[in-house]
Amino acid sequence: MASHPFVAMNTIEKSFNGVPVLKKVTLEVEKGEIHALLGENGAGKSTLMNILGGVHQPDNGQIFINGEEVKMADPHVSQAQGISFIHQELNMVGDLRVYENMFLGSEIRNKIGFLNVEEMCRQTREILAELGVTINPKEYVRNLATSYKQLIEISKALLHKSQLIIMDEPTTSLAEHEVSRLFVLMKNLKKSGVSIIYISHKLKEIQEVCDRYTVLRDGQLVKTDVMENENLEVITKLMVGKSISQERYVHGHEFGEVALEVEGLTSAGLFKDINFSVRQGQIVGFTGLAGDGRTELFESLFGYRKKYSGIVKVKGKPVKINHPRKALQAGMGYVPKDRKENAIIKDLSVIHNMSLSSMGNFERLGFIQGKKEQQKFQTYKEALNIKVHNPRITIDKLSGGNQQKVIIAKWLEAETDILIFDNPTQGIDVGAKQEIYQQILMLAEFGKAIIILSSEAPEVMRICHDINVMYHGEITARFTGEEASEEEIMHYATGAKREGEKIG
Amino acid sequence: ACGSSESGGSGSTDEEASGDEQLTIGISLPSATHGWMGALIDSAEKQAKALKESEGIDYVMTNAEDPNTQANDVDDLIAQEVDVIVMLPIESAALSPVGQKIKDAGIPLVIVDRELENDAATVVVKGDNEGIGVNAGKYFVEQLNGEGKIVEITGPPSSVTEQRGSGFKEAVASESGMEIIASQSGDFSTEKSLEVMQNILQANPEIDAVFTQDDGMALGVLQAIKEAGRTDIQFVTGAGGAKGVFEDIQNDGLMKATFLYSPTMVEDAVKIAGDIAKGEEPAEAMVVKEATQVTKENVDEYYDPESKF
Amino acid sequence: MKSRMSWLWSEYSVIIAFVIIYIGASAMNPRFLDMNNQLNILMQVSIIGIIALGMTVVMLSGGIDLSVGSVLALAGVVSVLALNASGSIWIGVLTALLVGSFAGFLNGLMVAKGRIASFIATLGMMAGARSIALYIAEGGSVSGEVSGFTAIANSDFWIFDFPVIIFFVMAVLIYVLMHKTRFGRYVYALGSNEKAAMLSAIRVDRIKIGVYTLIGTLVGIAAVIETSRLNSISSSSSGAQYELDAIAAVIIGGTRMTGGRGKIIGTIFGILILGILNNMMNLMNVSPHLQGFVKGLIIIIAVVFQKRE
Amino acid sequence: MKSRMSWLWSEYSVIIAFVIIYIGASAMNPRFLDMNNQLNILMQVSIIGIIALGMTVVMLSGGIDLSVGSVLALAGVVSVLALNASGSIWIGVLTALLVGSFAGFLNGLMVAKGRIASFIATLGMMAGARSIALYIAEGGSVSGEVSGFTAIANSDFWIFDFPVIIFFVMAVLIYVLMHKTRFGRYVYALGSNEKAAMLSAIRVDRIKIGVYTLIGTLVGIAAVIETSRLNSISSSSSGAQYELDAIAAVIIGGTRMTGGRGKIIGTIFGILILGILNNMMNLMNVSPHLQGFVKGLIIIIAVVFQKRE
Ligand SMILES: Nc1ncnc2c1ncn2[C@@H]1O[C@H](COP(=O)(O)OP(=O)(O)OP(=O)(O)O)[C@@H](O)[C@H]1O
Ligand SMILES: Nc1ncnc2c1ncn2[C@@H]1O[C@H](COP(=O)(O)OP(=O)(O)OP(=O)(O)O)[C@@H](O)[C@H]1O
Ligand SMILES: [Mg+2]
Ligand SMILES: [Mg+2]
Repeated sequence: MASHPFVAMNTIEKSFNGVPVLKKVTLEVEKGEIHALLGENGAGKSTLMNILGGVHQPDNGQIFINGEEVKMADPHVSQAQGISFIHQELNMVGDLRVYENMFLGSEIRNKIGFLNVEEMCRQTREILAELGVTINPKEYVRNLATSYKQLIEISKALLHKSQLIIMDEPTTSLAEHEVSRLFVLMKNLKKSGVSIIYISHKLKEIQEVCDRYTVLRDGQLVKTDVMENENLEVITKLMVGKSISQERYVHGHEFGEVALEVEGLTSAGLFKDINFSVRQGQIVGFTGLAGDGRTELFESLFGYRKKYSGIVKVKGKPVKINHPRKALQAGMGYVPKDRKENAIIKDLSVIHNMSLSSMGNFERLGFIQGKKEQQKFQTYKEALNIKVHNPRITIDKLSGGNQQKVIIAKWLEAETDILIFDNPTQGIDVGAKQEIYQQILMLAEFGKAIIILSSEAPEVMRICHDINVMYHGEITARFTGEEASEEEIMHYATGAKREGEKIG
Repeated sequence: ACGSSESGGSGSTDEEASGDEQLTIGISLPSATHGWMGALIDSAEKQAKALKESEGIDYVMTNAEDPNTQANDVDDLIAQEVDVIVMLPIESAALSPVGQKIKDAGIPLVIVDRELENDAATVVVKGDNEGIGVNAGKYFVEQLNGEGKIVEITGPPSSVTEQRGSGFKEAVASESGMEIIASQSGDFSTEKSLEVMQNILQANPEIDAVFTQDDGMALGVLQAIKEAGRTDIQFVTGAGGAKGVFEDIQNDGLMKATFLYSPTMVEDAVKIAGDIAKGEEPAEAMVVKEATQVTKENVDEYYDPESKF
Repeated sequence: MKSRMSWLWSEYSVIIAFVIIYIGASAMNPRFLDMNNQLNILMQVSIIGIIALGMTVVMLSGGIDLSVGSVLALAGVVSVLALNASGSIWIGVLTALLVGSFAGFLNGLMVAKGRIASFIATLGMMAGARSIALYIAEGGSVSGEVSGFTAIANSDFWIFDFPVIIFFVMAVLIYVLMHKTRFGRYVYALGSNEKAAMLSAIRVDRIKIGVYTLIGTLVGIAAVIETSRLNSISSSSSGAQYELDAIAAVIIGGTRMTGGRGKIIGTIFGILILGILNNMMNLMNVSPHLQGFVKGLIIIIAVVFQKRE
Repeated sequence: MKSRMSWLWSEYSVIIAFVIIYIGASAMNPRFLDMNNQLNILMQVSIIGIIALGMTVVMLSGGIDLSVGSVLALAGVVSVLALNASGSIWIGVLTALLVGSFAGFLNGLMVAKGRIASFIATLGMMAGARSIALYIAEGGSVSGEVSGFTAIANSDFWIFDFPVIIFFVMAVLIYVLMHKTRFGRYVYALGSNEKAAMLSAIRVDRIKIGVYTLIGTLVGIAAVIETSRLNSISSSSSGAQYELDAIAAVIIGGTRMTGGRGKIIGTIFGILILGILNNMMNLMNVSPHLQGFVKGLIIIIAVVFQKRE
C-alpha cells in the first residue's frame, strides 16, 4: 500500500529524570482500526500516548499524521489534529455539571456569545443515551460514582467527532454491561472510519474488540501483530515474560473463628440491613454494579462515614467505630478504591507512603528510624515485586500498578487481622494482578479475614470463598465461590432476581 | 440643643428622641494602630464616660482605618442625629468634604489634631505638628552649635509625618553645617525603630544626634544606641510626651528633650463638645496645644506617673 | 418540601445568616431600620462591594488578590494627577481604570506566566503599588481641582446614591459574565481542577490573566468612586485593609478558599453582612477596643452556619 | 554531576537565591559584612523567625495563620500583667506560652472541628486577640516592673544574643519534629491529601489542632522575647503585620501555599533573605516611600527563581 497510516510515531524516545521510559518505540495506527496497546504497569503506554496527545514532549523521534510531520506542542495542537484523549486518571472538573464537563473547552454559544445551555444539555443526553446511561446533565460531577465519571470522559471524547480516540484504560471502573455498550459504540465508530488506540489490562476485552495489538515491555517495542487468532497466553507471555494461569486460585482450607460480624447495618439512602460475617482465613467478596453502595458500606465500617446504625462485632466483641483510627485499633485495614484520591499521598515518598499507617513499627523513643523503614520496604519490594528505582522519590512518579502495591504494603505493615480491599486490582496488569491475588491468598492462609469489593464478577469468582451480591444497598444473594456463575451474579446484581430468604 | 435640626419626631420610634431630649456626642477617630492613637482613643472614651456620668450626655464612638471608612462612620453619626461631632480626620483633604456635610446637616463639629481645609469646623483643638519639627530643629541647631550629623526616624508615610519632617528640615536647613545623614521610617513602633536604628548605627560610624517623630520610637532608638554601646551620639529627642521618655529625661539619659503632643488633647475636645451640646457658645474657635519643649528643667511639670501613654 | 429547604440551606445559607443578622439588628436598635440608615449601609458597602465582586472571581479561579487596597490608592493618586493636569473628568476616570487594569494584568502575568503563588505575587504588588503611590504623592494626599468630579460619587438616582447604582450594575455584569459566558465557565473549571481544565484544551494562562485584569479594572472603578466621594485620595491610608474586608465578604458568601465553588450572590450578601455589622457597632456604641472582637466573632459564627463539605 | 546540580537547584533554590542576595549586599555596602551587622541581622530576624517556623508547619498542613501578630500582642500584654502581679519571671513566661498556645488551640478547634477555612478562622482571631489586648491595656502599652525580666532577650551567649540561640534551638526542634517524628509525617500527609490521610487511620483533627497549638506556643515564645527586649509591649502596634513577613518567609523558602510540600531549612533562608533586605535598605538609606517597592520586587524575583511544578 502506498498510502500512509493515519498516525505514525517513529523511534520515540523519552526519559524522566535521566531514567529512560521509552526506547525507540514505533507505533502505526491505520484509519478505522482499533489498536490495542499492551504492556505491564510502567511499560510506558501512557507516556507514549501523552506524547501523542501533546501532554509530554518526546526527547527524540517524530510523529506523522497522514504522512505529515506534526509537532504536538500542547493538548490544543493534538486536539486540532483530530485526536481525543481519554486519560488514565480521571480528569473531571468535580465542581462543574455533567454537561459543562462534557463541553468544557468547546462550548456551544448562541449568536451574542452567551452559552447555549439547552442545546448542550440536549446533546449530552443524546450521547449518554448511546452509552445506555441516564444522568441528569445538570447534576454536579462530584456527586457521581466513579463509573459515571468514566463514562462521561468517554462521551466527551466521542463528542469531538475526532479521527483518533486514545482510550487509556477506559473501563477500569465500569461494570460488565457498560463495557459491552462501549464496545458496540467502538465498533460503530470503527465502521465510520475513526481509529482507536485502546489500552487495557483486561485481555478478554482486548480480544473482543481490537484488530491489531502492540506490546511494550520496559519501554521497548516487543511485537506488533494482528489480533485475529492470536492466543491470549502468548500475548500475556509477551507482556510479562511468563505465562499466567486464569484458573480459580482459592483452595478450601480450614477457617478459624469469626473475625468480623455485622448485624443490621443501615445508613439512610446508602445501604440497609446488612448482615454478614467473615472468619479468619476466609476471603469474602462483594460485587454488584456501580452505585450499589458497597463502597459506602465499607467506608462506614471503617469509620470514615459516621452516620450508620447496627452492630459490628470484631472477634465477638461489639465495637463502636467512628474514625479510621478506631478501625485500625479494632484490627481492620482498608485499601480504598480510586487510589489517586483516596490512597496515595503524592508528596510523600514511596517508603513514607508504605509506613504511614503503622508508624509505631518504626519508632524508637518517639523518633522514626529511617533505616528500619527502608529495610522493611525492601522486603515488600521483593515480596510484592514493586518496580521502583529509588524508593525515596514521591509515589506519584510510579505507575498505577506499582502505586497500588505500595498501598497494599502499607496495610500489610499495619498487621491487621481483617483486611478490606476495594477494587484492589484497578488498572493493574495481569502479571501484577496475579501477584496481588497470591498475596491475598497467602494472607488468608495466615489466618487473616479478607474482604474484597470488586465490580468484576470474574475477579471475585477467582479468589473468594464466599461471594455477596449487592443491589441498591442490599445484599441480594450469597454464593460460595464454586457454585457461582457470572450469569447468576449478573441476575442478582441488576436486580432481576433476589433471594430474600437465604440472606435473612 | 440641636436647634437647627428640623426632623424632631419624624416617625421614628426612638424613645430617647420622643422623651426629654437626650444629648449625644458623636466621636469619629482613626483606629488604634500605634501607641499615641491608642492612648488618644482611650482618653476620648474616658472623658466621654465622665461626661455621661456627670452631665448625662451620651456618646457614640467610631474608629476607621482609612478615610473612606471614616466618611462612612460620619454618615452613621449624622443619621443618628447626634448633637455634636468630634472628629480626628485621618486625612485633612479627604475629610474636608465630610466636614462640610456635617456643617450642612446643622451639626456643630469639633476637630481634633488635624485641621480641615475648609471652615466647616466650629472649634479646632489641635497640636502643632509643624511646630514639633520646627522647635526640634531649633533645639538641634542650638545644642549642636549649627554643626552636626543628624539621623531622623520618621513615622509611617502620612501627613503627620510629612508636617513634622518638613518643619524639622526647614529649621535645620538654616545652618549649612547641619546634615541629615539618614532618614528612615520607624512606623511609630518601638520594635521597628529599634531594628531600624541598629542598622543605621551600622551604616553611620559618626552620628551627633537623633530626631524621632514620636516618643514610642525614641524608646526603641535609645535601646539600639545602648546595645551598640555608642558614645558619639549626644542626644535623642522625641515627640508626644510619653511617660517612659519623661523618666529618661529625669534620669539624665540620652533623651534630652521631647515636644508635647499629648493624646489628652482629645479630652479638651470632648469637653468642648459637651458644652456645645448643652447649647453653650464655645469660648474660642481655635485651641492650639503648643508643641512645648520639655527638657530637664520643666519635665516635672508634665510628668504624670499614672499616664497610660 | 424538606429537600427544598435543605437545598436552599446548602446553596444559600449566607442569605439565611443575613436574614438572622438583619432581624437581630432591627431588634437591637430601632434606628437601624430607618430608611436613611439602610441607604447609608448600601452606600458604605458599595466600594468594597465592587472590589469583592472581583475578589470572588479571583478566588473562584483558585487565587487571591492582596493588592486591591494599594492598587486602589495608586489608581486614585494617578488619576487625580491626570485629572488636574488635563482638566477633563473623562481622562481622570480613564486613567484610574487603566492603572487598575494594568496592575491587575501584571498580577495575572506573574501568576500565569511566572508561576508565582498568587498570595506572594499580589503581596509583592501590594507593597509595590503602595510604594509608588507614596512616592508620587510624597506620602500625603492629593485633591481634585476640577469641579464636577465629585459629582460622580455624590449624585443620586431616585433614592439611590450613584455608587450604589454602579455596584448594582457591576454585580449584574459580573453575574452574567460568570454564568452565561465561557469565560466564567472556565474560571470555575480552572479553580476546581486546573489540570483537567488544561487537558480540555482551555488556555488556562489567558483565563488567569483575564481574572486578575478584571479585578484590577474593578479596583479602578472603586478608586474613581472613592476619590470622587472625598475629592481626594491619601497615598498612605486609602484602601488600607480593603483586601481583608473583601476576602472576608467572599468567604462569608460561601466561596471556597481553594476555588471552583461559590457564587456572586453569596458575596453580595457577605458584603451586606459586613456592612450591617459595622453600622450596628456604630449605632450600638460598642467600645472601640472591643469592636474587632465583636466583628471577628460574628464573621466566624456566620461562616460556621454554612454548609460543611 | 549535572543531575546533582539540578537536584540541588530544585530542592534548595532558596539557598542559591540567598547566596546571590548575600553577595550582592556585600558588594553594595562594605559595612554589610561587618561582624556586628551580621549578628544584628540574626537578632532582628529571630522573633519573626520563630513565628515563621510555626507558620511553615501550619502551611505544610494546608492552612494559614493570620493571627500571629495579634496573638503576640495579647500574649505579651497578659504576660507583663502576670509578671508584675506575681513578681515572678517564670510566671510571666509561662503566661505568655499559655496565652499563645491557648489562642492557637482555639484556632485549631475552629479549623478542625468547626470546619472553618483557616484564613477566616485566624482572621477572626486576629481581630479578636488584638481587640482584647487593646481592651486590657486600654490602648496603651504595658511595661515590666520586675528586674531581671529584660535579661531574657538581652543576654548573650558567646557572640550570639540569646534570642538568636532560642531561634536556633527552636529551628532544630521543629526540624526534628517534622522529619523524625510521626507528627511531622502526618502534617505532610494531611497537607498533601487530607482524605487519604484520614483513610490511612490518621486522626486528622488532632493533627490540625496540634499544628495551630504549636504555632501559638511559638508565638508565645516570640512574645516573651519581644516583651523582654524592650521591657514593654504595645497593645496597638506590637506584632502588626508580622503575619505577612512570616508568610512571605515561608513562601520564599519554597513551601507550597496549598501544603504538603516544603522545608524548614527553606524557611530559615527565607527569613534571612527578608532580614538582609530590611538591613540593606536601612544601610543604603532607601527612601521609606520606595522601600515597599524594592522589597516586593526582590521577594518576587526570589520566588521566580524557584523551581516550578
Ligand atoms: N511525570 C513523570 N515523571 C517521572 N517518571 C514518570 C512520569 N510519568 C511516568 N513516569 C515513569 O515512566 C514509566 C512509564 O509510566 P507509564 O505511566 O507510561 O506506564 P504505563 O505503561 O501506562 O503503566 P500502567 O499500566 O500502570 O498505567 C514508569 O516507570 C513511571 O514511573
Ligand atoms: N459524596 C457523595 N454525595 C452524594 N452522593 C454520592 C456521593 N458519593 C457517592 N454518592 C452516590 O452513592 C451511590 C454509590 O456510589 P459508589 O461510588 O459508592 O458506588 P460503588 O458501589 O462503589 O460502585 P463502583 O465501585 O463500581 O463505582 C451512587 O449513586 C453515587 O452517586
Ligand atoms: Mg498508564
Ligand atoms: Mg494503570
